[in-house]
Amino acid sequence: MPVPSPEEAGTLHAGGSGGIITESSVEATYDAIGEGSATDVEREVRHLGVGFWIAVAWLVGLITLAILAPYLPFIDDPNVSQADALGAAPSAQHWFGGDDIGRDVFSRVIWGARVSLFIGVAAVTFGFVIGGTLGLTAGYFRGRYERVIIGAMDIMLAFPALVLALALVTFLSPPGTQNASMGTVTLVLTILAVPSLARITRAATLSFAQREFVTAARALGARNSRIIAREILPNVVPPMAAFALIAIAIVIVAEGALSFLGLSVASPTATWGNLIEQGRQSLDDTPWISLFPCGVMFLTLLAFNYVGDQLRRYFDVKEAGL
Amino acid sequence: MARKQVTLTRSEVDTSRPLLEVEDLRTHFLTESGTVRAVDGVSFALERGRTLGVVGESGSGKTILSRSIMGLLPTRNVVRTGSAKYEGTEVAGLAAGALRGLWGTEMAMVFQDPMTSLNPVMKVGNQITESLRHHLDMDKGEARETAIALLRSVGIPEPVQRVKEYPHQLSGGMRQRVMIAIALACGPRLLFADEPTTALDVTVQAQILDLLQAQQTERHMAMVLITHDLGVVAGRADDIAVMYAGKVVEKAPTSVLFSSTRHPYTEALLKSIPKLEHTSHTRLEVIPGRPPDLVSPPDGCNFSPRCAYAQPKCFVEEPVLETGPGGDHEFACWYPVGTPQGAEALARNQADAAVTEEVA
Amino acid sequence: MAGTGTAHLRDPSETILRAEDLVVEFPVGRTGLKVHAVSGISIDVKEGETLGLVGESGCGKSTTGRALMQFPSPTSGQVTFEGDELTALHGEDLRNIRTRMQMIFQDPISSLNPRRTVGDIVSEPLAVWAEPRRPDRGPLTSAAAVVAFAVAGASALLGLIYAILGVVVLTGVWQSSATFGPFTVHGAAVGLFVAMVGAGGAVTFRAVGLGLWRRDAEGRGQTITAFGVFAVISLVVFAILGGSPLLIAVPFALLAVVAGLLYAPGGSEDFPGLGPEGAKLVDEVLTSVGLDPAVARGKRPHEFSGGQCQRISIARALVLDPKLIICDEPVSALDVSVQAQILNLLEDMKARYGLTLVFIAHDLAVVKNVSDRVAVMYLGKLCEVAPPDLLYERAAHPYTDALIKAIPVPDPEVRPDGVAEKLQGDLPSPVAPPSGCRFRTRCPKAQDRCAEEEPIIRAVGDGQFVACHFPLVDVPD
Amino acid sequence: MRYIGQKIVQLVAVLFLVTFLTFLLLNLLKGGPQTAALGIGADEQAVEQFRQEQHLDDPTIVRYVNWLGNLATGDLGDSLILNVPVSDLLSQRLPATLQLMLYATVLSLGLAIPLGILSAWRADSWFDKSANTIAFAFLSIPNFIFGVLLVFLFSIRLGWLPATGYVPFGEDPAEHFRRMILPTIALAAGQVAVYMRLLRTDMISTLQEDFIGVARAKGMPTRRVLLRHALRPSSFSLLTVAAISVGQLIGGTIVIERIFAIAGLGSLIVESIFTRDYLVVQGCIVVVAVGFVLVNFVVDILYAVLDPRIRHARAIA
Repeated sequence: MPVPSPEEAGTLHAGGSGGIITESSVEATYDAIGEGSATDVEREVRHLGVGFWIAVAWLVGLITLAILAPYLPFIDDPNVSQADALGAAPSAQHWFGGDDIGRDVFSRVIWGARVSLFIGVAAVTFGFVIGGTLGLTAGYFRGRYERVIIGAMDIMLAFPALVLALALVTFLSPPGTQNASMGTVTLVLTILAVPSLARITRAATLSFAQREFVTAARALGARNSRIIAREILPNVVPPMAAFALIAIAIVIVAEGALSFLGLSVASPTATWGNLIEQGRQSLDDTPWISLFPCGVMFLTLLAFNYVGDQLRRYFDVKEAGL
Repeated sequence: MARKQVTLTRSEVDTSRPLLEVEDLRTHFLTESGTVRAVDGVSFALERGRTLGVVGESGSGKTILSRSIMGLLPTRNVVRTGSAKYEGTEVAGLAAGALRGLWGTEMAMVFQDPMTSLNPVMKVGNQITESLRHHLDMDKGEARETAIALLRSVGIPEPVQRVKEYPHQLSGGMRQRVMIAIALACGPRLLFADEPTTALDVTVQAQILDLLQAQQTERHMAMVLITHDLGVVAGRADDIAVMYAGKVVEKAPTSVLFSSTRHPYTEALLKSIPKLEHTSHTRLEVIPGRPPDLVSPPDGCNFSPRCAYAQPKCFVEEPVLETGPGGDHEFACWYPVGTPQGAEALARNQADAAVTEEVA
Repeated sequence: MAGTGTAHLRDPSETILRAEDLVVEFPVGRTGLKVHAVSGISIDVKEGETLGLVGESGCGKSTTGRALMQFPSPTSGQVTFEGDELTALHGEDLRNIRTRMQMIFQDPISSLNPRRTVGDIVSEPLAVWAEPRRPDRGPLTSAAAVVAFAVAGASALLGLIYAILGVVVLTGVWQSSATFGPFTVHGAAVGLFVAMVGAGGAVTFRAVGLGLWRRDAEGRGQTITAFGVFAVISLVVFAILGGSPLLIAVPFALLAVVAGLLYAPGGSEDFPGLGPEGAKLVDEVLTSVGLDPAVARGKRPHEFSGGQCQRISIARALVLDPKLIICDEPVSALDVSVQAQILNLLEDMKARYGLTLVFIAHDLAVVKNVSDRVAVMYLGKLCEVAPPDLLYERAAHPYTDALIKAIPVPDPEVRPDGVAEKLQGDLPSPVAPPSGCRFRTRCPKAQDRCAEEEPIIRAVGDGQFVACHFPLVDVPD
Repeated sequence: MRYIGQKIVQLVAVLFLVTFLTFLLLNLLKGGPQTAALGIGADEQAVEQFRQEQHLDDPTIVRYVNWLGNLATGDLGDSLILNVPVSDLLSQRLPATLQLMLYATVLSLGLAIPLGILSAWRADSWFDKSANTIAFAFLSIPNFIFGVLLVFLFSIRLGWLPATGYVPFGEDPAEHFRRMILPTIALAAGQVAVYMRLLRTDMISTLQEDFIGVARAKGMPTRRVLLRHALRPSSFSLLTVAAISVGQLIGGTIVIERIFAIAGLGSLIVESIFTRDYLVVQGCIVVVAVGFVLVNFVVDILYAVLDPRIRHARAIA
């Protein structure tokens, strides 16, 4: 072909095709989080590995503790000051020590997990219901519909996410207070998650919608609804489920940043972000107030990222096995 | 990385010996599902200026064979044994760093797909001149002139313009010509052409094969022409080696191979190709089944499960590649085609098949 | 060459498929330029005949094949199949043609869904057509059923979300319930209940519609009993909980069930659906393409080789017992030894199922082997149409001749360099094709006239037609 | 050229859209600026007067057009709370943030490119595995945690570097950099990991391309194969992501500026959102949007520089 095929140039990296956000941006971020190369694919495929199960165990453990927190005897009331915990270093009594007004840091971390995990799971679930549907239909039906959807998503992505979150949370909260309710934070983070989730689902859909088995199904006389349900979804859901875990980690970080800035769920409710922020003031005297929540949050994020990444690779390879 | 490179001084070379001698070369890949015996004991010798056709289906190891000789395979999880001597110097098993001095100047390779073999973001000219400048220490202008001359010699019109263009501005046939120019740039004595025309249309295929042949004659270069198509090598190779499941099963001068085929696989392959001179709806003779799994190949002869001549012995004992009575015709078969044993084996199988059919 | 014209077409009454003056163009990005992929191709196929479409890459043969299937519909031109003008059909009417017209693709792996089993893939056509054809239902009942289904489905989703939030409140993650008034224990229970009823209704509607749930007397009895119980429970819970706006969905869910049961005949009359009959048919077809159904059914495509995958594709196309199959390069991705198996299989299937084939390939020898009539294409135009043996004996078009001579022959006696008049150069761009005859830029016989005037296809012998000003054979007047 | 013209029109359109949406968002949502300016429970008359003075009761669209008109003359309005021109505020606060973002980008690309190339070249080696593990860990540390850890370790425990404060470059370059080290590292850490893993993945797939085999078979030295042949075709997604990361970096600076007490644009945004000083927020958004749009514009041109295919496709268009 003496004339460059525009499709070729376009799909490679459609920076040329002109949006403000370039075509492959979100997909590229996704790739950056979970890389997969043909070389490691061959070997690391079959088993998920010990690390995977350790990460799963951490998550299951944390989720169990978080859900059962009100009922477990060893988790103190996170909002009650205890005399023996006042600025206390970690001990058998107070595993993560106590804060400057005598609240047990361990139980505050666990109660903080309730907030983080709930918001993470809820925002990603709702985000996928909305964004996933938009992305799936955009990637399948293409045409003007796709351009409108993706254009709208790009405009939303053009706002720096944290700035948008700050603005939304502040202005959705009652006047005069900076503290949002959990519902507000979930809503805001859902709104923020939708564009990325839509774009990723669309990318995954596109890669299958152009395969010949879809044409084959159409040749059999299958209707669009059936093709989406039977041919596309079974291929798109596994990688998206894996990505959902990574997305949860991202939402947890966003919630953390908001509450670090004092803009998430109202204090005294414990959140990881406000625990870290509080403890930061007295890092030299009582570092544990800040460092324990830091550690737990880090391990949780690591676990989500790792499990998501491994699952993604696992699904990827099954297919590459062709 | 300062590593010792293999260098050859022309005066030291013993021209009475073959250019390339391959002896019991094996390349195995260690994978999760087991050891893949991609190349499993291949031996041959190639004289200067001659063409060896290597024919096989996908998975027969023909491509791995060429990359293995050149040393272009990754080193991880690859086991290479056996010997490959180029101009008497052992090259098998050497690290890439040591072989780099030979690449381009002594041995070169033309790859299968011209669409992916050229760097998309580099000008065509630079892709040719970089090896000239690196290996032959040419200056910029000299390299450019040489590149233009090379492009002209491979039949590219307006070479002066072309050196400034990018690969995507050229058609498939033109790109393959550029690939050939790149391979020929530093005057190699041995050229591996790995399915050089598979990705091209038939009318362009003929042009490229002619070009390769012309260049080879002109430069007195030896060539290993790898293909899945017996038609491609029929008129162009001096000798042909037929590969099946990592092994050479038959090797002979081209005319001998076609006139007195000995291995049942070669015969079956020839018969299964639809031919233009046959009237339409001529029933094709098929090779039943599929190529063997290279991780756990069948006992005995690899081809036995699909072979029309197979006898009990074939399923147990593996035949080795041996020179037949003709002198230069080698084949690995217990019941070769065109011999009394072969005819007898075939007759027996056909009789058995008839009986089975009757019973059924 | 490469011209237009319809001289080679036969009387419409003799043919089963007829395409006239097909044009397919694609836009090149946003440049305003167009790829002229197919520019005025006319072909026809008789019942039981195999038409071979041959040409090099970029000649538009696959695009033509897809245009016949209306994937996508051609830019202009007409396709008539068994009296139906496909190019004039849309939506459901076009869909109804699909049972009679099938397609096999080049890439055996990409044309099978990697996540479905072979049994699933091959019975998919039956599942698709177990669903009744729309005209079987009145428009009103059909609309009512769809509304009921949609409401049932939506309420299922809504109820589920409601239930999740309710459960969340239950676990106490939300400490201030003030923000979440409706999400209480009560709300969770109601939400869950609505979700169950809604989902039940929606699923039943779909299941009945798909023929998964045969509408025999016994089946209907069971269904009605099951939903009777469901309805009673729903009323009881409704009474206990004191009602909720969401419960409006319940009647719709029940309506969806009833609509499904009443208006969806289980399976259409032509196809057996997914029951034991269907399973038998699938096994039969799998066996006939040379696969052992017992082994193959449960496996996924990646467990098979390319040749076997192509067999599966063929089986899938055969299940509906179509009249016509369009084979788009079905053997190009296969090894030579497997290629012969598939070619023979296609011939066998053609005889067994009384098929008509359009066989598209770039390899003239392959096309010749399977075809009764061959059409040679170049850059979106037809060059020559002839019976294959005649085509080989005396090619009338310089391009056909070059194509034949370029095929490497596995016989060292035929020296390739002995062939005269080899084609030079490459295919011109389909974005800006040459004027007049499109082949002239590479044609050894080209004259000035070829640039000015496009050759029209005309008869040069018994069933042989050529679009060339200077054909290689004598033209009878 | 026509292409660039088209692009500029597109960018201006996006700017309009973004500022208008911000305007709408800031104005439609509850909690007007008077609450912040006058406090809760201010008497109604004062509120009324304030709203009139600030034209808060005009239709949104009228106010937007007014604001745009002023913008054209370089006037972004005055802060409602501080009573100083918004443009003054921005010019005070912007340098620190820009410097921080620039250092972080330089540092992260400077580390990620060589590391990515090396780990792709030696894929699966000991080096690659450890680099990847570390990168994965960095991906999972939010920058506010990393910032806190850095302060804890280097300022509090080791006392090597100051924990807070900003010194302009012009005043004392050495001190400027000393104070910027920790914030820069905190901001860059996550980016390094993202960039490195991205480049590694793309490099690995490029290294498996045929044309790399050709370059090797030509006898080119490894260095040349990696840098001349493989790097450029592998850099597109890196470029794309680096461009969108500008948005993330702005978010990052908000947090980092808070931790290290730097008076930059990020902290200005937070403060003005808190106080509902909407003209300041609006001004910040304009700056951010312009920056974002410019970066994307540059990246778009870079694509064409890096890839001749895009260049030619555009030339045709």
